Amino acid sequence: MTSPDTARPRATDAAGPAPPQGPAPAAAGRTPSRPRLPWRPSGTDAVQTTASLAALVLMILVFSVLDAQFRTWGNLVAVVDAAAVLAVVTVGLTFVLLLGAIDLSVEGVIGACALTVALLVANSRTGLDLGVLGVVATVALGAAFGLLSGLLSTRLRIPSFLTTLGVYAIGLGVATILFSGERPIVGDPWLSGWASSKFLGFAVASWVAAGAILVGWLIQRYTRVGRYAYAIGGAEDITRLSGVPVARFKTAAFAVAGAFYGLGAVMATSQLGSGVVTAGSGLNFSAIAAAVIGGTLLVGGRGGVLQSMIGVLVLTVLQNGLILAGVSPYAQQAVQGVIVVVAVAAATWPVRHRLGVVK
Amino acid sequence: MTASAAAPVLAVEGLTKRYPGVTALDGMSFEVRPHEVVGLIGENGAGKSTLLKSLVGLVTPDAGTIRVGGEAVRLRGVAHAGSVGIGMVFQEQSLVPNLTVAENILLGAERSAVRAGFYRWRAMKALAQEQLDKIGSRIDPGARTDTLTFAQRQMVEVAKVLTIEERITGEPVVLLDEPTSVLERDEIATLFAQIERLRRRASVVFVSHRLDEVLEVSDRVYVLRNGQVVAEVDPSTVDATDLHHLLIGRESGGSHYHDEKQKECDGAPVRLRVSDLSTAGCDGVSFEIRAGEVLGVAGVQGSGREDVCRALFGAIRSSGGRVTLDDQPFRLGSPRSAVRSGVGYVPSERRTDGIVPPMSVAENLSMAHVGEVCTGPVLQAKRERGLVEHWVRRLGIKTPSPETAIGTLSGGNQQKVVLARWMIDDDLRLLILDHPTRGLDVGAKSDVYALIRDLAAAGCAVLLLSDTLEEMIALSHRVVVMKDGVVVTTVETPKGAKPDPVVILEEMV
Amino acid sequence: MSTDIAPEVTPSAGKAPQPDGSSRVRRELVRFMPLIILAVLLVLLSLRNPDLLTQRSLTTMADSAAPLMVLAVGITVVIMCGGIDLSIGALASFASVLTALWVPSMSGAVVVPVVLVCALAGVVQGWIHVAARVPSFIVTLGGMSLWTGLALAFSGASTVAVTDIAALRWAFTRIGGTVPSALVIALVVVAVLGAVMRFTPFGRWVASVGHAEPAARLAGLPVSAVKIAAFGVSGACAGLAGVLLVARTFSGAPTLGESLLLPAVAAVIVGGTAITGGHGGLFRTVVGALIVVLLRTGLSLIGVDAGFEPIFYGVLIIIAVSVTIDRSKVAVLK
Amino acid sequence: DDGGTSSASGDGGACSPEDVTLIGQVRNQTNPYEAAWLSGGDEFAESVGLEQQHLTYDGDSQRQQEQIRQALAGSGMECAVLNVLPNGDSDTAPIVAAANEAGAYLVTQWNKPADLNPWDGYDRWVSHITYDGEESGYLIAKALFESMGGSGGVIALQGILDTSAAQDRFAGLQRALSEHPEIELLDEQTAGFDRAEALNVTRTLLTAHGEHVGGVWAANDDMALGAMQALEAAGATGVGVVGIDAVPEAIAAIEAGTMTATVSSDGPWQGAIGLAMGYCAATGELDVADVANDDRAFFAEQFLIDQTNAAEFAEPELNLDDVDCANLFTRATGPIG
Ligand SMILES: Nc1ncnc2c1ncn2[C@@H]1O[C@H](COP(=O)(O)OP(=O)(O)OP(=O)(O)O)[C@@H](O)[C@H]1O
Ligand SMILES: Nc1ncnc2c1ncn2[C@@H]1O[C@H](COP(=O)(O)OP(=O)(O)OP(=O)(O)O)[C@@H](O)[C@H]1O
Ligand SMILES: O[C@@H]1[C@H](O)[C@H](O)CO[C@H]1O
Ligand SMILES: [Mg+2]
Ligand SMILES: [Mg+2]
Repeated sequence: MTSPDTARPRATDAAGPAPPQGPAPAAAGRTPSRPRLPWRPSGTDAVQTTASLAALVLMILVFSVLDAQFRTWGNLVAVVDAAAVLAVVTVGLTFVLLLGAIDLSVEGVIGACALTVALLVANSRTGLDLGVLGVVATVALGAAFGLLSGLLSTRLRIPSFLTTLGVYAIGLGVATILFSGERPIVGDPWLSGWASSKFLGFAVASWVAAGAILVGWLIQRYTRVGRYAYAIGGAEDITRLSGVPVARFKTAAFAVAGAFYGLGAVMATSQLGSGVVTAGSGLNFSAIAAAVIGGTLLVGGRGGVLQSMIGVLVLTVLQNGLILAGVSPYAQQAVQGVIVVVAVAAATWPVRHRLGVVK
Repeated sequence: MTASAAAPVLAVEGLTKRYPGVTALDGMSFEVRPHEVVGLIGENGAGKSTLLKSLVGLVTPDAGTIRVGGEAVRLRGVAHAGSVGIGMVFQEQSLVPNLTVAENILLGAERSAVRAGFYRWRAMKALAQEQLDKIGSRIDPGARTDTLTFAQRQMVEVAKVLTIEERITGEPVVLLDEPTSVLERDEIATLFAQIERLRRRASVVFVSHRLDEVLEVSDRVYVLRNGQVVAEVDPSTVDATDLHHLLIGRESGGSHYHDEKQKECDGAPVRLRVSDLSTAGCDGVSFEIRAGEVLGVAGVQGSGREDVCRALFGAIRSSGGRVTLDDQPFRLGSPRSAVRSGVGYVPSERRTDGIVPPMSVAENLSMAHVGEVCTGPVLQAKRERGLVEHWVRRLGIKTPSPETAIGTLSGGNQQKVVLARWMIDDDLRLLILDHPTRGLDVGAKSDVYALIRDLAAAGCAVLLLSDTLEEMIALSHRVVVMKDGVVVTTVETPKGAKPDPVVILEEMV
Repeated sequence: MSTDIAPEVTPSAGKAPQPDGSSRVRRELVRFMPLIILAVLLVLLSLRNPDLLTQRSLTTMADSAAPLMVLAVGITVVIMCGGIDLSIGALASFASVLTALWVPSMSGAVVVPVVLVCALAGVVQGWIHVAARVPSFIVTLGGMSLWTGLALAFSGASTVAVTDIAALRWAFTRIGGTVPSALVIALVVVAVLGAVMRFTPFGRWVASVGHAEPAARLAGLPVSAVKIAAFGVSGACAGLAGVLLVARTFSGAPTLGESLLLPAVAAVIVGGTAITGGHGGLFRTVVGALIVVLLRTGLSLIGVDAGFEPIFYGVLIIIAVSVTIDRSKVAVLK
Repeated sequence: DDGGTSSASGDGGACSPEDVTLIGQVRNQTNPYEAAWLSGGDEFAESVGLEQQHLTYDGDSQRQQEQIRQALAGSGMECAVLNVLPNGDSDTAPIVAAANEAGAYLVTQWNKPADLNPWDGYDRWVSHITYDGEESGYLIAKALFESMGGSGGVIALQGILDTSAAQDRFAGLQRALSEHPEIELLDEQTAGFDRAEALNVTRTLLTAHGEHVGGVWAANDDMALGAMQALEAAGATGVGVVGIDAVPEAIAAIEAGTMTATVSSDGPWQGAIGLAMGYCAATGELDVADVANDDRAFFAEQFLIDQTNAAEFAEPELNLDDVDCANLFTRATGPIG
């Protein structure tokens, strides 16, 4: 049972002055006028997103000045193509973060899905050649893993940090079993084409990613799963009070996320050319970081798919730019860390006093 | 209005709910008849909210029955209660801040605005607009809820609960738990008009600590105490004073506002001098408060008076101004530095800004001046217990024990703990009170008034923002009136020569 | 209608809380659940490998858990404040490199400067988080890269061997032949930190900030200082963990402690501290660390096949948490 | 009780064959090389009527050490044989210390700090086996440069920077570069021995250096394969790629002509030989004291694999004769140094 009395703090920044409200018809006579003041307590996520966008632009400008290679069309294509898998994974993760939950299962799920898709399409190990169907099945498997994370979190009532850590391990186990000592080499030209063929200058995979982002945005904007994710992240108890079956929609959001991880695994597999257990290595942290940098904060209910994509670009541009700028591989990691913090801090600095509680 | 003949739409018999150390409902019985407005009054902690929550399935009673339309039901939750026609506006606000107003109004009941799982935003806004029109509100359904004022959000909640009309075919019952405590006069008028309209289709249960309101709007009033109905009265036969008696079960000794305790402070030294204080919401504000003086600040929402309080306490940034405290320069830094200079602050949003709900009464009480219960850096549990028990006794705080989580206390008792938090400081120089009696029952209010008087009499300067002008005028020595971010006038409100509220109201608008 | 006159002041404090018997039993059960689950897991695993229940095996396990305990206890304070510190693994690695580099000149006393440097690193992160209002996740993510980078730079991107390992013997030996010194060190850290949390206002400040930061700020609590201190504690613990790691690895390396970040956070949660802040405790984390280490090492020793080992780990850790966490203390589980 | 005393109680070789416990420990079973290692160990174990216990630590140094200590806390460890792939140089010393204290027989492979040696009082640490990384880096670089006609630009993908494998192999590349002044090293980056990372890094380097890239030198096959995917995606043809490890996919690519060369490191043999050495010592067929220092820390034989001989290496298989107690050190090509 949740009573509204246990509601956590909310909208503490909303106690300020109001936008104008006309006199109510029923209240005759003494209606005080409500002047609009220059400052309105608008959502702090707009601030965060503007900050990240500013950081991205700043970074692009600096690299463009530093390095002539950076500002070429070819490099733009390279950045976009390099961002594709991370983008798809981050779209999925965004739904979990909107809930205020976290997902650490990404690499495990991708591992299991990478092996699955490699074994389902034409490959060097199984006699199967399912093509598109194999891809669809893989995305469904991703969704099933997400469903598992969601069900465990909501039905056993355990923090998602741990359930997804567990599902990560389970996914890794499944991947290892499917691998069984021999990498399946992808022989399906259509799937390989995602990575190697170009369409309008960009790799097919990048267009797949663009489509995935669009779908993600549509889900976020136009479906219950998306809108309720915001509601749950904004105030889970209140959402439950309104009669929304919270657990069911939380679970659904995890499943949606899992489907995107599955698609990410398919894309990674097409790029790598064979089923690799560690196909997702490093992606989990990068995706969380990208989302948070873009303004999809861990507290839930803030940011969104498009905001997260800003973060994806920040990370990808940074990686690309540092290599092109010739920063020594030994120093890259340190420089990258410092730049992320400095960029976000600098962009937030002018508006820091308008931010509510920052955890 | 007499609806007594009709069979009740909602009836409760012998409802009981126990919490560790308290019996919130103690065999409560009451009923609501068709098209009736039922008033519920009672002290803080009398069990009003618990009763209403058990009527929407949020509290599972230990014993007793709930009948809806004559049939006994076991309510499983808000959605279930809604399906049998019971909806509620909660005492603590319950909107999702990061959603639009339209989504909040229709949350969980989107009906035709969501087709095959897909949102139709246009329909969404139109449906929400219908609800807002019912209460004559001009709030934009597309606005994000966290950009609204507290009062506007309250109106959205009312609009939201009215969706119940569309959802059921029978006669709904709408439960309003203190809907007016943060509304202003015009908004209250709108709400009452709405209740009048609503009763044509529904029955209403109305909870408020403002007895005149209850008398104005109700057909019947139940008086609750200690989880039981102690009286049922006909509003046409009683006045607010009678209710007051019934409620606190005793003669109110002296005046409600303890006027007799107001002390002159004309000769006292100036405690706080504010010159040209500016923030985002106020501009060039100057005033002073003497030791022992209660200074009220009047103004409508948006007048900037809350900014003044918050800036003085260091809770928001000020862009300019000089402040002295006892003639020493006083830096507007952080709440921490303000507290260290002997300033205290009672915020208006108690639940989020005033208390740490899961922590104990003792911890909440000693929070700001934990040094009082420490030797060096070491906490002295015994000393703390003694101190807390002293203040619990002195202020009559109703709590099962000092270790009880403060979040489970009634609002009035929570507020007393927050006041005690500052009173334990012997050197308290200035106390800023932002709506200190919001949500308190008449008895608790009276207690708080007495405390404010005592503090002032002991030499503490008090800056007061109040729910009602009457209250402010009664408590203050002077009232500063603010409008559009600047001070427009100062009105003297000395003992024995209190001005009519209209005088101040005219300056405010 | 009753008209009894209530006294002006109601001394209701006399009414002591009377939780009914069954709920008290349940509360105590929840409190000791982490310990119970540890025992159950131990017994279950030892059914497959009886060697696990020998005294030698148990002390080895406790010994293995010591660095993780120290790390996890530090981050518990940050988590109770409502934040997160992702840099602890990297900071422990950095500490290991510093330790290895400084042992030749400082011998065993090296622990002091290393812990101080790491505490300072934590304080800097905390300060940036507080002053610039950058989410702790981002600050410490940046810190993670930076400390790793610095460790790479200081070590010349390689392992720094400690030739005079006797200087650190105190951190990896058996007292009286049985009790692991590292475990004693970890428990002393827990005891000291626990005492500070319990007997000074720091503990309740941390809880207040974690539960309701706006209220804590408006009550004049030193919110920023508390948060910065929490990161300082976390950094110091990472530093100490780094020293412990060097003592058992005989060398420092730029990625030595990296892999301990997630197990440390898992230990905190398994112990029952709320990841959302406010509610938690250090002793719970100690038990959590033991559970995590038992699962990390125990499973490989009962001879489950590759592939199935991570699956068992995942399933068991979820089951463990589902019984150890105290759901009544958290309104909403994220 | 400083290290090494307890082993004095067992005088080497007193174990009866059925009391021997065989333990093989690698990072994980998720790449073909290490999977082959463990199956080689299994094959050997079966040949002596025992079973190999698999330990995997997921590239996590702490976990590796915890596992070893915990395993050695069991009973009967005087007759245990451990064939271990230490995660990094730094992990070898504690593993050696733990094994020595428990009196277990130990063989380590790949990683070891230069100044830690089995003959310095560790009578149960039978041997350390590794491949000359400098040599392998050099061999593949030569093969690459020759395939490029001796001139042009190359990019280098380094392994995990703080491993000696990565550093030695890179040193080999540099030696080859100094012999080929016409070859220009355009850029060097780390891709952490990881296939996906190599893909992304190569993609960026290709935009930076475009047409100038004539070859990719990678410190292992996984990175080489990732680089090949990036080249394919960029439509770059005729760029030579070399790696190390001789994983099946690389061999297949060499046979198909899309990859230039790799260096063998016979996984199944590595998995078996370590167990064999320990087993022979435990059962008394090998007296560790008699083994020459040159055999107690040695470079194992390695072969350059290019299109001419790729077919021979397509299916790495264990030849039990190679791990007979009599042939334990036949692949030693010389002391480490
Ligand atoms: N505060 C809470 N945090 C997390 N879980 C909760 C909370 N309160 C209740 N739950 C649990 O979540 C589960 C489902 O709650 P909810 O009503 O949101 O789900 P639902 O989707 O309606 O479920 P169902 O499909 O069973 O109708 C229940 O098992 C309930 O015990
Ligand atoms: N969840 C809970 N746990 C413990 N005690 C509770 C809980 N909820 C309510 N109580 C106690 O039950 C009693 C009745 O509380 P309730 O909120 O119904 O009072 P109320 O009449 O609504 O008061 P107010 O006018 O202050 O809103 C109080 O003593 C309160 O402390
Ligand atoms: O498998 C790994 C790498 O691929 C590299 O060859 C270095 O060490 C081996 O253990
Ligand atoms: Mg339900
Ligand atoms: Mg109430």
